Amino acid sequence: MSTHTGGTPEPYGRPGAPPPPPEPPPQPLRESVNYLNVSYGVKSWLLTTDHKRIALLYLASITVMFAIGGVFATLIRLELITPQGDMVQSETYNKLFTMHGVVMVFFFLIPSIPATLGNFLIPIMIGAKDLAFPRINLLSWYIYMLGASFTMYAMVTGGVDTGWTFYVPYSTHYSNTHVIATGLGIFITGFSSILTGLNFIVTTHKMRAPGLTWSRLPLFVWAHYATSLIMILGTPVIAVTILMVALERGLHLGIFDPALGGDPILFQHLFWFYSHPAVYIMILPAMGVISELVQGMSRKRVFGYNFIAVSSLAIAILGFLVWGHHMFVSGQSTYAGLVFSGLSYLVAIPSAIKVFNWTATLYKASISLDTPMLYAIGFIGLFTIGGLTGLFLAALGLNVHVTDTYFVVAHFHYIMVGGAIMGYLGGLHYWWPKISGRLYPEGWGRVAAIIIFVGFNLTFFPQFILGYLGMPRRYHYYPEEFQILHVMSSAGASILAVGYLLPLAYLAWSMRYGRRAGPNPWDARGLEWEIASPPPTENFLVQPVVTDKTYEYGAEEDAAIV
Amino acid sequence: MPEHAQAGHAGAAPAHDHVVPVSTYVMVFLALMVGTGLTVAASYVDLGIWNTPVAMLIAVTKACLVVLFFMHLKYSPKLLWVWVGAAIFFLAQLIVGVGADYLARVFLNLGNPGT
Amino acid sequence: MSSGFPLFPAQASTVAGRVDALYFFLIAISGFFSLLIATLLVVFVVRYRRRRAGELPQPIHGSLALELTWTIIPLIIALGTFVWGADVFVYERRVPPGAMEVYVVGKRWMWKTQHMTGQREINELHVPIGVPVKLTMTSEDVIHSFFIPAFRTKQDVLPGRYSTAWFEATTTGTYHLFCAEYCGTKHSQMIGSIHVMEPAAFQTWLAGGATGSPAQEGEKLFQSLACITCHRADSQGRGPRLDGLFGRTVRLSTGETIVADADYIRESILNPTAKVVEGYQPIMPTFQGLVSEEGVMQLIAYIQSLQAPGAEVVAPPGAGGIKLEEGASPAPRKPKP
Amino acid sequence: MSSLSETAHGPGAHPPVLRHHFESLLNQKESSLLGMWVFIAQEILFFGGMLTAYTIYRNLYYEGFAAGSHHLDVTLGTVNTAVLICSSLTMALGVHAAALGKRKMTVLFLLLTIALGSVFLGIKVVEYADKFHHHLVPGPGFSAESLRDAHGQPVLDGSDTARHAQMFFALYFSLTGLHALHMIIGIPIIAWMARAASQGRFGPVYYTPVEITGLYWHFVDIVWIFLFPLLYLIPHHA
Repeated sequence: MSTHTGGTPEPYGRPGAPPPPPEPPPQPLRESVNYLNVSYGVKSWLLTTDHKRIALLYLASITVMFAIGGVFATLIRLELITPQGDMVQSETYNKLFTMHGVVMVFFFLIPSIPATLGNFLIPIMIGAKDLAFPRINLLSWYIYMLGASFTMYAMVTGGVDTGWTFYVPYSTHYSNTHVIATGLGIFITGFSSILTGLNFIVTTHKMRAPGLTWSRLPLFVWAHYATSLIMILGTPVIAVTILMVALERGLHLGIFDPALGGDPILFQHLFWFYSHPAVYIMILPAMGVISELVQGMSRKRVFGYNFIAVSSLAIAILGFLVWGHHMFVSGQSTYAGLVFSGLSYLVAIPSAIKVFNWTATLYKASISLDTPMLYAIGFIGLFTIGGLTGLFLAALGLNVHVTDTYFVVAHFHYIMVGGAIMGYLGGLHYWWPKISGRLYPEGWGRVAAIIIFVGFNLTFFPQFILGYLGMPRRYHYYPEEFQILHVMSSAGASILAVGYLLPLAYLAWSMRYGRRAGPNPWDARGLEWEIASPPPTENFLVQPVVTDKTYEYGAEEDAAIV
Repeated sequence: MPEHAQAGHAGAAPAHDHVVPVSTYVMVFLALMVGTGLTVAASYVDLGIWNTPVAMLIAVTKACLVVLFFMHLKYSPKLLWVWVGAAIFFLAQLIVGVGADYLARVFLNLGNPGT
Repeated sequence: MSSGFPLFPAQASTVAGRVDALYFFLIAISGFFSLLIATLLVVFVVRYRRRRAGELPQPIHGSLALELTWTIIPLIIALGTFVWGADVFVYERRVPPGAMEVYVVGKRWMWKTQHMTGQREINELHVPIGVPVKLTMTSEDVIHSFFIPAFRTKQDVLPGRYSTAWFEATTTGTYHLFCAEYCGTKHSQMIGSIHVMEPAAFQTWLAGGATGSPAQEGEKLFQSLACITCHRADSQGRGPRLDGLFGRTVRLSTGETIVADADYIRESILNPTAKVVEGYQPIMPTFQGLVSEEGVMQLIAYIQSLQAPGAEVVAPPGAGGIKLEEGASPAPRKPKP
Repeated sequence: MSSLSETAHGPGAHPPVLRHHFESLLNQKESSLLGMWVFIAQEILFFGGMLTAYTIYRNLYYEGFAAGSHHLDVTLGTVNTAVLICSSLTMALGVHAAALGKRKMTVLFLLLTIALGSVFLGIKVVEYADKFHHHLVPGPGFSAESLRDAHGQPVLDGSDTARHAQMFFALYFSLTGLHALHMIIGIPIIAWMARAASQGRFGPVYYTPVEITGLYWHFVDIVWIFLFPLLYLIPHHA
């Protein structure tokens, strides 16, 4: 990279440097003006249009929602320790797993990486001052909070018990819980995700630094471009589907009413047309993060850059064609099942390409096992298992037995928790020095990563066995012979909970007490490592010009010159 | 402050902005009105199963007229075409995908190969 | 139920073997690739760990050959799995001719099964081995899903239309029946059992020989007439608790006390407002014409069998109230020739 | 719109309308247009979801939908389509005038567009009133005796055709209601543009907001171009 930007205090004092002259007392470390200390007060945060501050606003609200979803998960796991379900009533249990699903899917997983790391890094990574529409970016956060408040209202005043999938006719005619309020919450939050996607697309097209061609874009930006494509073209379909459910519940506009002739399978088609691409909204940003982590931590250009970039787009587009594999036994015709099963196998290929490319990047690399790398390796391992179990579910004959059982629960938790959340935490640690200007405690980071990895596997691997034994999903009571596996899973869940609390603690601690971080603590390549940490409000004091390929670490002999 | 004088390149009217003559607008308007009349008339003619496709064809041509001329897509960079095309492709995918299931299950009654 | 701590479901139907074969094939594939990736990760991380601070590795940009290999090979494996899965699926969906027909009606929180020979069962299904059984299913309210893990068969049951599924049991025994599509509060209690019997034993069962004792029949009627919704085992029901009622003295709302004998119970069924127990509302509907004399006797026998509270209930837990076809009086089982 | 107190950044005075993070007015305009078109792509899918449901049900329950559709007043529908196309024309001319900096013409055309839009909504209110009058609003109060099936006989309540007609009206109200909602959102935005135009905010250099409002309005018109034949013109015989 060509330009030097912004003087910042050297993090590691040069041992041999001459001591400063004594007369003028050495100036206290004058802190450069950055986006955090440029202004203070509630108004400066709530009315900010700086993409970095909005990213932190999202980070705070995302963490709160993750905590709420986590509480529900803990209650579910506690409940399932005993076959008779002694802790809560059946109604309450149904509300627990529904709210766990709704909060985790719509309020944590979908916005997590795009809204926090994406908002923070995309403008910096492409050399722009800010996103294309800063005010729309703030509006998107307010819309997210409005949607969240609707759902919290519904949750506090009685919850909803339809499952996060809102299947009709239960959600329209038989559930007497807050379906409309929760639906409205999701409808509104959907627009926050649409606006974020819109912002990313226009920024990536129009605001790249001179010289930054598409083939030089960081893979993080590629992944978010593909994610934004899905956000834009998928979210409206679920918005209109939930609107139709609300219209039917509220105004008797019987679109899905079997008594009139409405078809519940049509609802499932419309619902899964969005909800399958939605799982790619959750995993693609994590893949972008992992591509950055793997190259940053092994200080080597990613193996097969073009293949990884194109496979992100391939996943986004193919992801729209396969939704029927959620409905093989739902009464969908056999022929549609055959078509969707075949297409589902095609969408598995780009994911496989990515995993192989990441692993190949590590060949002959210089790997430092810091926390982000632990998360990256955890991600690759767990995402591989998650993806391969997807092949089980896509096989028609096998799907008949394993769908709607704990096998599915284990599969998507391996992808969501093992993949998306590992990626999110890895990215959070990797860019934490850039976001907060502070270094997190490395030791604690590694301990937390290992605890999360162990806890996760103990929680969800037994569920594969449970699933094949036939334990159905969303069961409050279950036959006695499944109890031992459930107890193992609950034990793992407690370890996982501890693992998740640790980063919350030491990252917050590091905000105030962590050692100051220099512009490039990992000595990685990328525009974000060229500016100070935390970066000034305009990111770049001088417009950077990109001359060479991304992640160009150069060979050993060049190092001498630098 | 004499804005125009200092604006330099950045301020000049964006080069690509092609000002469409009013006559084009009026021509497109008339075409749309004719289209509306046509589609209403066509609905009274019994074309068997071809009624709906004809109505849709007319509607699509009217929509194209509006998009190309009224919304200036004809003079806009190719990127916008890509996004409009993507939206239409995914909408078509939705309708075809869902329609295929109903086609096989209800109309051709191929629900289960054995029954 | 299999005792101990099972790790693999029983294989009790013809399709189970095929499904498990595909399952083991996929486990092998996944095991291989997971181990491959895991070992590569560990080896690379250990072998190429960073030794010096400023170390810069050799840049390798990629190789088309390698990319093609790990695109083509997964593609071939994927399509092969797809074809195998599709083959098993078509077998699962093609009902063999001459299958024994069973009607299944899913109603919120119970399964009502009916054989062609008239036997009606709740949350139970008796089938012979070696005979393909075709299930024609529909739902009275929301979507349910008829799932028998041991047979590896599952089919959603939709309101407003018929879904079909079939299986052919191969080993005798009793197997779980679950509802696999979320259907509300007691979704987890909408369970039952499939009794697979030798053909001879099935015939005797079919011929009514193995019909339950009057108490058992009464218990079924108790459910089918939805008595359970008010007369619940716990005390929150709107009707009085019936455990240990028979022979006990009961205080009525008019203040007098009578012994709860057969006549009192019979009258309370056919003309409920005649004698209302103290502290309860006279809201019980009359069952005159809804239950035959034999039915009343069976109900009384059932109530008689309810000893002290908490007695072991014969039927599987949580079978809620049930109504047979609207209006049809619950014809007591007439033994068929 | 953008305040005149924009601080000057980087080389050369900053034209007041250029947001600080864009490097040129052309770039800002292209970004705004791309943003609007991506929003329209999303709206296509939004209406598309409901239209998918309509397409499936119309093919499944053709008689009920035909009976329901024949109750709709085709002349009112046609007039409404013409009104909306006129409003599209006036909108396009408004954008044209703004591009040429003719302030009075811009305001005139924008107000004309608002007027035509209001006429459209007025006609919609008339049609809705007719449905309420004939008890054709889905729900417990729905009754189909005012409907005629393909052979001219009255539709008996509780018959399949009546139930499917109720679904037709459920989708009719949902689709036209959603479309009307989009117009109700559009009209104030055009009014805001008209006010800004009257203050001379737009000229050949900067008229992007008017153009974006135009894109939105033309999209709403296109949705109606599809809704009209689908809802009103179900063939009388097929």
